[in-house]
Amino acid sequence: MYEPKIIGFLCNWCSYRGADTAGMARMKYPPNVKIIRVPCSGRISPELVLRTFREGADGVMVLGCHIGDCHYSTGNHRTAKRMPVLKKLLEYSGIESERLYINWVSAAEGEKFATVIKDFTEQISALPPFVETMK
Amino acid sequence: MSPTKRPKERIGVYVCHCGSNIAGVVDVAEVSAWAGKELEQDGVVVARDYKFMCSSLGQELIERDIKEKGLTRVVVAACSPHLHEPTFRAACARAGVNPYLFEMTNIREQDSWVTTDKIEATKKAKALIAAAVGRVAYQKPLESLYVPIDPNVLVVGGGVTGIQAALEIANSGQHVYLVEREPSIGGHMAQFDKTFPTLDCSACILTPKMFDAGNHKNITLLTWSEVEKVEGYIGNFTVTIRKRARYIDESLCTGCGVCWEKCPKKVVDPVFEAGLGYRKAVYVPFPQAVPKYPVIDRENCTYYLKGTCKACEKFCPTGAIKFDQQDEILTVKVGNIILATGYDLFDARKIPNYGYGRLPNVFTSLEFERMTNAAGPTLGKVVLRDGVTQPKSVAIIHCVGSRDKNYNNYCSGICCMQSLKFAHLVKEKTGGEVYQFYIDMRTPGKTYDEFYQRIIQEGANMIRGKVAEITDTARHPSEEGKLIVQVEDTLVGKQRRIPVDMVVLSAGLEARADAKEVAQKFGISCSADDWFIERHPKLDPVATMTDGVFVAGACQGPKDIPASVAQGAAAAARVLSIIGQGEIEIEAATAIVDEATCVGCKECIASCPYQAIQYLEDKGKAYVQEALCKGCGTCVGTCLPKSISLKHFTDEQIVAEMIGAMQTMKSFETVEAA
Amino acid sequence: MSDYIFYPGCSMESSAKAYYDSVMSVCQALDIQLNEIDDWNCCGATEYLSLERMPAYALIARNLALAEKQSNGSKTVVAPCSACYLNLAKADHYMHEDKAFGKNINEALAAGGLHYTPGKLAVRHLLDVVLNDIGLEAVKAKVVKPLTGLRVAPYIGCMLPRPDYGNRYSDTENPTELDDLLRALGADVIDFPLRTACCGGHMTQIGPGTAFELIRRLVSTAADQYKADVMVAVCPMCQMNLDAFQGQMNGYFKTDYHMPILFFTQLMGIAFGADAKELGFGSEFVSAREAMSRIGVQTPEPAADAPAKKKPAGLPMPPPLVHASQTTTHSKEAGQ
Amino acid sequence: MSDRLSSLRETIEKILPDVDGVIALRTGPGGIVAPYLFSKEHPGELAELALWPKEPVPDTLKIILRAHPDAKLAIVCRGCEERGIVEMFKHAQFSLENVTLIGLQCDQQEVESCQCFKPFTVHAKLTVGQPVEGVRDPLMAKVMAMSQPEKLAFWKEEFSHCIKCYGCRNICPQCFCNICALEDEKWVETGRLPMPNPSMYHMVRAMHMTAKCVGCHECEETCPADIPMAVQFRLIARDVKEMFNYEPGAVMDQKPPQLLVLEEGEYENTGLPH
Amino acid sequence: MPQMIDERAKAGLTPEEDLSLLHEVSMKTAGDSHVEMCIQCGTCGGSCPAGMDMDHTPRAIFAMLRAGMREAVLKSNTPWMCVSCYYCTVRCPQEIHITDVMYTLKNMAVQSGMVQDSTASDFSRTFINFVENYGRSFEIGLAGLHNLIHPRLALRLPNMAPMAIGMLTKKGMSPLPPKRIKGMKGLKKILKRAKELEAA
Repeated sequence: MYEPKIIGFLCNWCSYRGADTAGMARMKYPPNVKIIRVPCSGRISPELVLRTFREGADGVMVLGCHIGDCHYSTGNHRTAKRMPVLKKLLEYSGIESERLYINWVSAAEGEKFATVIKDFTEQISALPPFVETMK
Repeated sequence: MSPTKRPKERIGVYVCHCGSNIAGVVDVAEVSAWAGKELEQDGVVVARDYKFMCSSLGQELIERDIKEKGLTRVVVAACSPHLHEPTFRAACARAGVNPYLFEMTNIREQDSWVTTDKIEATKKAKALIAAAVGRVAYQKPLESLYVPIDPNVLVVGGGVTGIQAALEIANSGQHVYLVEREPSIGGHMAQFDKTFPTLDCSACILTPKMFDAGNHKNITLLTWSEVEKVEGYIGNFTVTIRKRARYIDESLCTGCGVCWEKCPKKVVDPVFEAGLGYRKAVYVPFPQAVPKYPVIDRENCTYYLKGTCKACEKFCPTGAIKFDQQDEILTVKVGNIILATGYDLFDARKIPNYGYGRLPNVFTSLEFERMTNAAGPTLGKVVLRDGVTQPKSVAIIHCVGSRDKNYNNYCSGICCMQSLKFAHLVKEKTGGEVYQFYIDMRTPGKTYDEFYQRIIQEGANMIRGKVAEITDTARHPSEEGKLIVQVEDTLVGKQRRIPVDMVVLSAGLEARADAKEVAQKFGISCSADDWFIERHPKLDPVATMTDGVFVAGACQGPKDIPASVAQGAAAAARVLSIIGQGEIEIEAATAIVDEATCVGCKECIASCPYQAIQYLEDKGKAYVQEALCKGCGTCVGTCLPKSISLKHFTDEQIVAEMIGAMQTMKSFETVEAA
Repeated sequence: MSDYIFYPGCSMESSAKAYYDSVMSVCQALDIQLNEIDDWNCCGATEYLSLERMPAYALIARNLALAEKQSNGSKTVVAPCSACYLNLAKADHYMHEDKAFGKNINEALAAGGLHYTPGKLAVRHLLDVVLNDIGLEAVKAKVVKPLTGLRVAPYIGCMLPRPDYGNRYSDTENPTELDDLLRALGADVIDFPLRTACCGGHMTQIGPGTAFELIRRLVSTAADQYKADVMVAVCPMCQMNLDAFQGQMNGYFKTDYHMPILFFTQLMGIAFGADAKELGFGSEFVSAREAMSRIGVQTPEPAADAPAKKKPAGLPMPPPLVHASQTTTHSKEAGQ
Repeated sequence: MSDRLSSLRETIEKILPDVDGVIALRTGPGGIVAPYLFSKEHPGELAELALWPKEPVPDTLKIILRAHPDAKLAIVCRGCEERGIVEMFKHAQFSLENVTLIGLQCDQQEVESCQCFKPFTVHAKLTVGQPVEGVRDPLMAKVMAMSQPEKLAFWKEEFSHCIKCYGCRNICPQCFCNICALEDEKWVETGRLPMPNPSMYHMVRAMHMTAKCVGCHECEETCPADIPMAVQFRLIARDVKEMFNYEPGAVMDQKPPQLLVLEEGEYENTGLPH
Repeated sequence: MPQMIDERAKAGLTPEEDLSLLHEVSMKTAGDSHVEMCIQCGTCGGSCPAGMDMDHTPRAIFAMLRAGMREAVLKSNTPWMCVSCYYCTVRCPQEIHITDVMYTLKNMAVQSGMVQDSTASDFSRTFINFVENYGRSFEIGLAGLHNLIHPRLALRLPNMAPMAIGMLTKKGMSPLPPKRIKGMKGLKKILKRAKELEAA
């Protein structure tokens, strides 16, 4: 059993705060995900995700505000359009598309955040290490 | 391994113990020693751990290192940057390092508090610090933008909280727009008869404040109005307000009351009378209404429904009735906004086992408030739904829709005291038997518990148990014709059935039904229960995450009158302190276009949520208007040649941060494999 | 023609034969095709759960596994018995909610060469299917002999609206779905306050005193307070408790109630013009003959109505609450 | 073929007096076919008008319009080239105010050669030849039918032949950036051969082609290693059409979907959680 | 040392290891029971149609679970009086799966042999014996057998016989056991494996 290495890109206003909320409630979840704070999930370009895989990440998460609740009004709409396409590209390239995970977590949803992290870590653990696959 | 040639910087790393909050789980000494050694090649020249980094001593430690060791970059690993980023940015600035050359990483909320395994938590802290160190070398000094503050203030909601806030600001000499959706200000407090625990008359203490707000030279009162749109940012909001047509010419109306006397159409008043009484189709909600002008309820007015009537018009002595009046759209400029939009009562019909809406003699707390009010539908008499019979026994049920995951999980805070007040009023007005059904008695305010003791002394029956059901199905002749309250008396451990004539449900407080929409309009956020979220639950209770927007009173969470008034005044003080500063700093992290590489494809322009990017026709390039840019970076995510970048969140910075974390994780793997 | 997977349950073959016959008759009339699960087994009622958890759920899940295997396009399992319905729904729900538990149950099923994917099937009660898939309009269209004049107490019981995993009912305590259906048949439906009170469950077997009191409450309220002619049940166990034990209850309390307890499908059948005997009439303990004879002759007997409520000039009542679930569709296919 | 050639020549002859020039293919010295600007000054050159092999003419249009923004031009374009011109127009690469499109409909043989899905023009007012049905690249179905490891192995093998000549990017009429992310070490492992797996070069390029690739197959034509890279672009294009109802080059004023807010019903198509 | 335990017992304290009782009940209940969330409000006890006949209300049972009073809980008739009406479950403000917890307590009582009045558990046992051997239940045989085992029940119910006869005559029910299902062998294997898993 290996320890999957996961990078989570979280928007500053909802998801990062959701992670803080989970912390304040002392909810426990696996330590695999390392969080990178960005202003908005719309900031995440496909190139950044691909670069993260290139560094050997086993999974990448992009979490933003719920559609309709974006701090930047509609920044996350672009995320909702870009990331599914990137997932398709992963699929067509023979890379498990579930290695890229997109979801919406609000500042109040500490419990959801913890669940999302638990589930995704579990899901990635079930896959072989990314670098192994690519050998 | 770095994305481009790594800049040579002198970095200091500071690991906070946060007492035992972090140090109890993360081996902070080990982490700082590791950072000093393993991250030396990345530019770390000093790494320390300290009990409380945010304390003045902790800050001084950083400032001293900056000066003595010539640090050019600072990383603090502590709590959430949402808490202390401003603290450390300020410390850096004091010591001469640009605040944007500081980076904070969160090893408390996102590590020590959520990780069980101490070794894993320590490893995670290292990875997060390596990420921050990776990033910080690429950070660039930024200059903050300053904008002047418009001294005008918008207060939304004319309940006791909004009135208090508006008066405080107006008295200081600043101008306030007070917007209220109902025809009169006064809010819920105007509906009550007595207030706990002093039992003084609600109207007697509220009316003078309402009058002051209505006649203040610095207050523009906009009732029967709603905010439609909010644009701009702190210091410079542009607010669009819809002033709904009253169908009354305010310049002619004297508030004499002939129109509502003569109006033949009587309708149930679901708002002020809580559905327990009637009003006319042209009405003021209550006699002391401010302003004094009535409104015509278009949906129920016979003239609008059938085309004839106009009784009000015929009798109006000043010709103030204007059936063709239109809504007005006003645009006002303000620098700060206070939201005091209050609460809704929990809809007790949602609990089928309590029978409200089905069993006539089950009443809600607000109905009971109106019933006990001398100006209410029963002129203050406590009677059954038939309007005449006085109940001989009354059950008062606490926690209706509160402390219940099926409805609202939180404690509504005010119901215990309100219920005790009801018990007193029942005793006073009917002399009948009173039963209080409670789960836990919560009376933490000043002289509140004394009030509780007084009510016990007055002879109220206290039964500890959450009522299971209220039924009119008798099992025994003694129960016939009564409402039976079925409950487990938890102190006895037995099921009891208590027949009464009347039941009062102390319904909980809920966020306004449209709280989410309002929050979105003002750019703030709601908790899972739809209450507005304050900036910090303890240390910043009336500010929000959106600069220039404040919340006060029950829109932020259940509150009684004293707490609401205190918050109204607190929000006013916060606003006045900002106005006093004259200008304010705004976010410096905006997008910028590299004209040399921009190909002018306009994709960024289409993707900007704020229309902040212009197309320069002469150059064929994009251009970011800084004052409009909010710094989301959506354009950066779009741009194919990466000609546009977001200050403080550049690709170099994010990639370096990611690599820092990945490299550290990989190094642990190698060590473990070996 | 709508296709469903059918789980009849043990009672339908024995004590509730009348239910089985009337279900078949009604479904034929409404073009509902019920494909019985081949070789289904008992759901274990509440008894197996009382003794051993894992085997009890494995027993239930065997039926779901068979249904999943045999399902031919349809993803809906229909059960006419509330207890069977709840057990099947519960097994599906917990296997879905608690992944480890679901895995264990599947490990047990694997010993018999079976597997069930939690969430794959929608478990529904026949009443739900009739109301939400077929619809009241289609039911009304089939009525040739309206039940005008028959005062009916609608009795839903416990296990249909509670815990209601799928949110199919308007209310867990006061659902009006059965009322709507009976009203569509032309019956005079009373606003029965105990429509979801307990019938006594297995207490008739193990603690009769408790059970008799619960039966008495139901029967006496329907008979004395609301003057109902018949009571309508949607579950074989409810029907049996109230019907077969009514006599003993009378003996226990020294009362003399004669409240016929019928299945909702029996009344549907009558309204659709089917022959009473084919609908299983005559097999009840408390004879329904007298009550039914009232609508057998075309002139409806003047009901002993409660005096018309005269509205005194009292205080207004709050309007009824509109349930969110009533504005949306109730029918939910599995896998959504 | 000769029919189409002569009717194209007639069409150009007719329009030539009204414009400054017409961009079309010409068989030059040595038999090399290349884009050429025919002008009324040299009408005789039209004898050298050519149809095939196709060359990326949208780029020629851009070069001329950049130098002479006010020039009045006509251009002979096939379906794919027309879509390419529309995309470049959308991205403000030139104005089409003074440009006349002459649509050249491909014949069956050409369609087979390109495996083109839409071998006809839709915007051009003047057209030559009869439109024929497009075909679906059979490789698309083949890739789709592969399992995940098979796909991975397939592309690993294909991309192992890549010599990073950047030919595919250079020939692409939609790659008009001044600088290119594919030359940035941040995104692509520059200067490494054979390519690491997965190939960042080809993945980033495929992402950039989202909502841009018009299916002209110039990249595959030009690739010295015969890598069928356009299959990925076409597969993604199909998804983008399904999710956001967008097809590059099909509608003149429709913006690429990933720039815009979600429209009613689009979110449901993305497969993202609720 | 033993003396000390006696002192503790006298003081009404239970041995510390029994503080795991609550957790044990939680673990043995299907799904997420939330049993540790009880706020002692009494909604369950007030709602219970059989509450009047219980030794302890369900609320009291939750308090006893917390206190680790294993024997008192498992000897109580409370779970056996539960009629599975689910009123408590849907009304519970903490969303505790009370009905399911009652099933768990019955399981534990039977397994530990602490059942005081075996009427109910024997009924369940008789019921499932049919199911385990035939795959189907058998109402009439069940009632008959159950009354044979518990003759005092039959004494309490002199009207039981006419009812059983009614079942045969009115409903045309068969007095013979049900037909065995075809997959009985498979079912037995499934149940055997399930029992092993339960024990694990």
